[in-house]
Amino acid sequence: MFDKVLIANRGEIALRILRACREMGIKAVAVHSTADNDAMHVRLADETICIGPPAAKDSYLNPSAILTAAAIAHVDAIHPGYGFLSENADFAAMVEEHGFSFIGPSADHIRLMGDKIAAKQAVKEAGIPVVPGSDGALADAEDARAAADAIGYPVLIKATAGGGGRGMQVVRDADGVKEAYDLARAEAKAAFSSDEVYMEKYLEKPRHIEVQVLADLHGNVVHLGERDCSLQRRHQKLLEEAPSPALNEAQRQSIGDKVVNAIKKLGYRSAGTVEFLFEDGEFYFIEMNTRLQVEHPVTEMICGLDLVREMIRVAEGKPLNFKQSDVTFTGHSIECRINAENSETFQPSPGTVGVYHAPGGLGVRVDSGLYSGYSVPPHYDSMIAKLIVHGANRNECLMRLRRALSEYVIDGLDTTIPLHQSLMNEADFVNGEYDIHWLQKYVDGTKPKT
Amino acid sequence: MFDKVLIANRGEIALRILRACREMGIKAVAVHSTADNDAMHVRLADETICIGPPAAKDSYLNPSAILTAAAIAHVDAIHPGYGFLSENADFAAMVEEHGFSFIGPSADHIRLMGDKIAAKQAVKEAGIPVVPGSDGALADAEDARAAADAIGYPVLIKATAGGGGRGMQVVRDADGVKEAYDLARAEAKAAFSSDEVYMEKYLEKPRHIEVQVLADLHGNVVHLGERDCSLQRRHQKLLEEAPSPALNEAQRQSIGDKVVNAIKKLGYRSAGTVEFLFEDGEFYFIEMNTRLQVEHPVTEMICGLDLVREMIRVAEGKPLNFKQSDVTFTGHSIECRINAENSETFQPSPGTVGVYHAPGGLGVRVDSGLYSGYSVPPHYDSMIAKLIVHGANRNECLMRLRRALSEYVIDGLDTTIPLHQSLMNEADFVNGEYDIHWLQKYVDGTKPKT
Amino acid sequence: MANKPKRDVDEDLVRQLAKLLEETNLAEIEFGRDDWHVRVVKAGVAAPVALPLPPAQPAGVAAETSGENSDIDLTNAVTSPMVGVVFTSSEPGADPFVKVGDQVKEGQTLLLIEAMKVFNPITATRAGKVTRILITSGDPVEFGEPLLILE
Amino acid sequence: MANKPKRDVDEDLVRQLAKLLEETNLAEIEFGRDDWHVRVVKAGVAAPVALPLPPAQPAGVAAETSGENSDIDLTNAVTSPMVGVVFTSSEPGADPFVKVGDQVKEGQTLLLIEAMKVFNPITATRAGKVTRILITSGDPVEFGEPLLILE
Repeated sequence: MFDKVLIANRGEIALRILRACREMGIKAVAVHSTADNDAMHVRLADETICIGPPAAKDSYLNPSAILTAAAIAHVDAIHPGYGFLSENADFAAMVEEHGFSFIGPSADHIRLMGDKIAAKQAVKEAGIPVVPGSDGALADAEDARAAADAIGYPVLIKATAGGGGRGMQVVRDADGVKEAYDLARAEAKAAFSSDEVYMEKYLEKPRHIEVQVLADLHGNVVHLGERDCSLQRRHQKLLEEAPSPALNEAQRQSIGDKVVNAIKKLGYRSAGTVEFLFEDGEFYFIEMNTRLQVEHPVTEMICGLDLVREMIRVAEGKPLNFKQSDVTFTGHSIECRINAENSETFQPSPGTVGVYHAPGGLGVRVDSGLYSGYSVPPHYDSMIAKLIVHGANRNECLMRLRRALSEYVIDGLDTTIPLHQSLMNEADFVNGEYDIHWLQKYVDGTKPKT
Repeated sequence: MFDKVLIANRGEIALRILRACREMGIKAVAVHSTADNDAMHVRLADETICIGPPAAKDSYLNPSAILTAAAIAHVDAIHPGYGFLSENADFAAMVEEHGFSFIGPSADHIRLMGDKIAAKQAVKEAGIPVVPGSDGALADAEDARAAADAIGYPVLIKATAGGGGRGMQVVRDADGVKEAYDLARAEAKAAFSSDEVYMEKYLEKPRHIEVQVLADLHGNVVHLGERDCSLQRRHQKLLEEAPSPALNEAQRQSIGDKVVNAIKKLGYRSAGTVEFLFEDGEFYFIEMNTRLQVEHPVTEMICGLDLVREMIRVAEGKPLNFKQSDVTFTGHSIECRINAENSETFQPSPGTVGVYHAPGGLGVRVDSGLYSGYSVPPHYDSMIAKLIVHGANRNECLMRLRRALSEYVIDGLDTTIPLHQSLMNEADFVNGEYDIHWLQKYVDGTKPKT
Repeated sequence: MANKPKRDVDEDLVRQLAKLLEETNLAEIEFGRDDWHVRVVKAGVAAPVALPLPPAQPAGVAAETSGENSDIDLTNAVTSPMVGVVFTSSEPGADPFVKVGDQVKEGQTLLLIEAMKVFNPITATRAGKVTRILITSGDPVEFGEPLLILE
Repeated sequence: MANKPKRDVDEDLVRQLAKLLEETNLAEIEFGRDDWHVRVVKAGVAAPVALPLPPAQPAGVAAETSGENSDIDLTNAVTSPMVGVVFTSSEPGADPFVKVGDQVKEGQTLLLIEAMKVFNPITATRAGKVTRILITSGDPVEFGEPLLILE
């Protein structure tokens, strides 16, 4: 049992963790930069310690300052939240070396999943589907043709040394293999001084689907279903929902089982997320996030679980008190990320909040440290609030979200609320028909008419 | 299907109904007094009509003004909320006579349940347990003794013409019957000029338990479990929870079945609540409320249903889309009524709200029309907010409630928040061991030490 | 800024304004000159906290009329004592009870308001001259809504 | 604006206005010149947005010290460049680096702050006289916390 936990983060997630601690009877220590003296989680914390100036590298990214604060405050454990040091394996190791519990996975698992090539290999061996590709470099056009036939069209020929889209060729059928192979090699040679190329399956309109897992120290692993996070702009998620409108029950169970088995094999502990691209009924591993995620609340809403509480319990050494068969999914949930940004130009809009009034009522949850008179500091991420809505089904959820967005008042700043409101009127979104490119095209104004 | 609904109420319940309308795609018309020009539900309504001056009798209790507004706005239906005209059978009849749907039960059922003697007779015949008593007046001491033996001790001898506790005698055993009978008659004679007395079972420490029902126009009736509303001060509920800490599953099912059967026999429609006193495992009917209740959200939280939506659907003529066997209860929920009153003197505290900040996060729901700068008018009920919390079990719920109460900021007014906070530290409350007298003794400072 | 900035404060003016505030029960007085401007704020209007919510949704009856009348001095307005539908004459096609310019006596019927099929005469509570009629026969009106100006 | 902008604060003017506010019970007085304008606001009316939350909970390190030092002029304070534990001498029982009244040179060690088992010397960035020491050896200190006054 922990008596006191240090929250090594800021913003809404620090408040989220603080609330979980409160509800477990655990004292919460807020460490903060000088820019966050007036932050909500700092105001509400049992103890606060200023650990540095606004620059994150000198405060929230400073392991020494955080561990010194942990020692001074005599905490039992540290929750890293997301971002900052949450996926820093060295920090996780230091935390444990200094005698504190790290509320997250082991340093080894963080390190493994931080190495994208090793991670892919590890999960593949553990039975998780990855993007099919050639085994290493393609020897010649014949080899390429054989690989493409085996993988199935369309495929992508990519420079081994490549990046940024250069040296990449999409091949749609067998006839095109040779030409594309030659072209890719020539481009690769010109761009990277190496004509070595390899092949991967090409996904045209994938969705981003991720599976939430929870594992304890006693070998118990459950999955909590999936989240659909396909609505992204510049690889930043903007809106997430659970369950995915694109998955059926068989697919959900199948990928869930595979993930649970793999996580067991890997000996992973705590909360984690396995991210996939999903196209034509198939899942392709992208990466594993070894931490709590921004969008974890949608899973909480449909599972009736408190993920932060579960992470803390696992770190305390307690076994999960439910089995996979106890996990049921009720209704539908959507999270809107509300950023201090202009909803058209996406220009950041830090500043002082004027009137603040959060929506309330049935099925509405707001995770935010905002309050009237609070100054959003310009030094950190622009996400200032998460509006999470639950409904008995996706339609009820959408209607409730529309209602809640219309009640939300955040004066003094530009926010992404208008963008979310306009999304609610888009047929593609309402019908759940979107892929990872949809939002980018939508905000660029290049979305094809539906 | 309704296109437009008139909300014949004010305050949080008007906002509650407005939100349900919004989420169903129904336009909401707010009718309001001049004192509520700036009320939240008026600001958010699709249409607003001022129907009178602040005095309720000239506005919210004025059927003519409300029906005229309904005609002008061309609404399909009227939701009466609770209080005001919600249990006025004549109003319900007028609504229907003017061609609008009344979102509630029939005028006949309202009238029946409004007559406390007829109501008791009707529900008794329909199989609902009532307080056992003598059949009418007691002829003499012998008759009293026989009745008491049949009912079981303790019993209460009451003046038929009585009230206010006069002419009432508690009898604890057979030996005391004659003396008490004579005394009660003498007192009754002196106080009411009639020495007629009758007998009822005496309940010493009952709890207030009420069963929520929902019935459609097609004969389908379900119960949604019970609420424990024993915490009352001057017969005003202050905090409600569901499920009751005092009931076991068999009792819940048994009373639920009896209520459902009775409601079917009575041909009742819409939402309704059957209120009981509960002592030593037995239920005794008090009355039936033929309307939505203040504390309905705790039922919504554990059932995952939207009661206002269901009321509207029923009024539209739709059948309930779930059966009794589909109703499941998940976790525990508590509602705190937050009144604009001093938490010690209970002096009303209308005035202007300064800073307003509602709690957020997992499992927290706030139903309130408050906002920074809003003036609470002195003309109406002092309840300004409902804080409703849900947790996986009662303990988690209590911890979350404690956390949420500590986050709630309502400046400028005295509220009952401090009283709720102190309740959280009372062993009796935490253990769920309280009856309908507990809170009154607690606020009077006369609660026996535990 | 000039060489020798003058920062005289006209104390008498302040006192005078303070007295004026007290007298008028205003909350703010602002003045100007050269592109002359003036600003007065009524007490109790400038709420302690800025107006917290988006303006009310397009309100049915209210919105339709309040816009039109927003510039009119309503000091001498006769307001509706009930919600209903207003009529300017006893029956369609009949002459209106009053026209702009009419001098009316106390007790004289000005308009009818129909509520629940009952026609309620709106009578003048004092003598005066009808300077403006703010509604059109058949309009729905709210409680407290200005109907006509009687000066 | 003139060649050499003067930014003197006219204290007398401020006092005069403060007194005037007191006398008139106003909340704001504003004045102008060149396109002359004046603005007075009555007390209890303005306050754009009040302080929105209750004061922070009893804060661990912060609360312990800030209370004690709240009346001290911290203009010339040497503040902690890191979170850690402060020591006034090189080892227990040894003489302190500095005492109240000491004249110190730039670069002279004033205190040690231990963070992660490393002892970091806090040195004077300028010469001066130690007029007050705000911490006790062994105290935990936050980033930015005043340690001593160097005048």
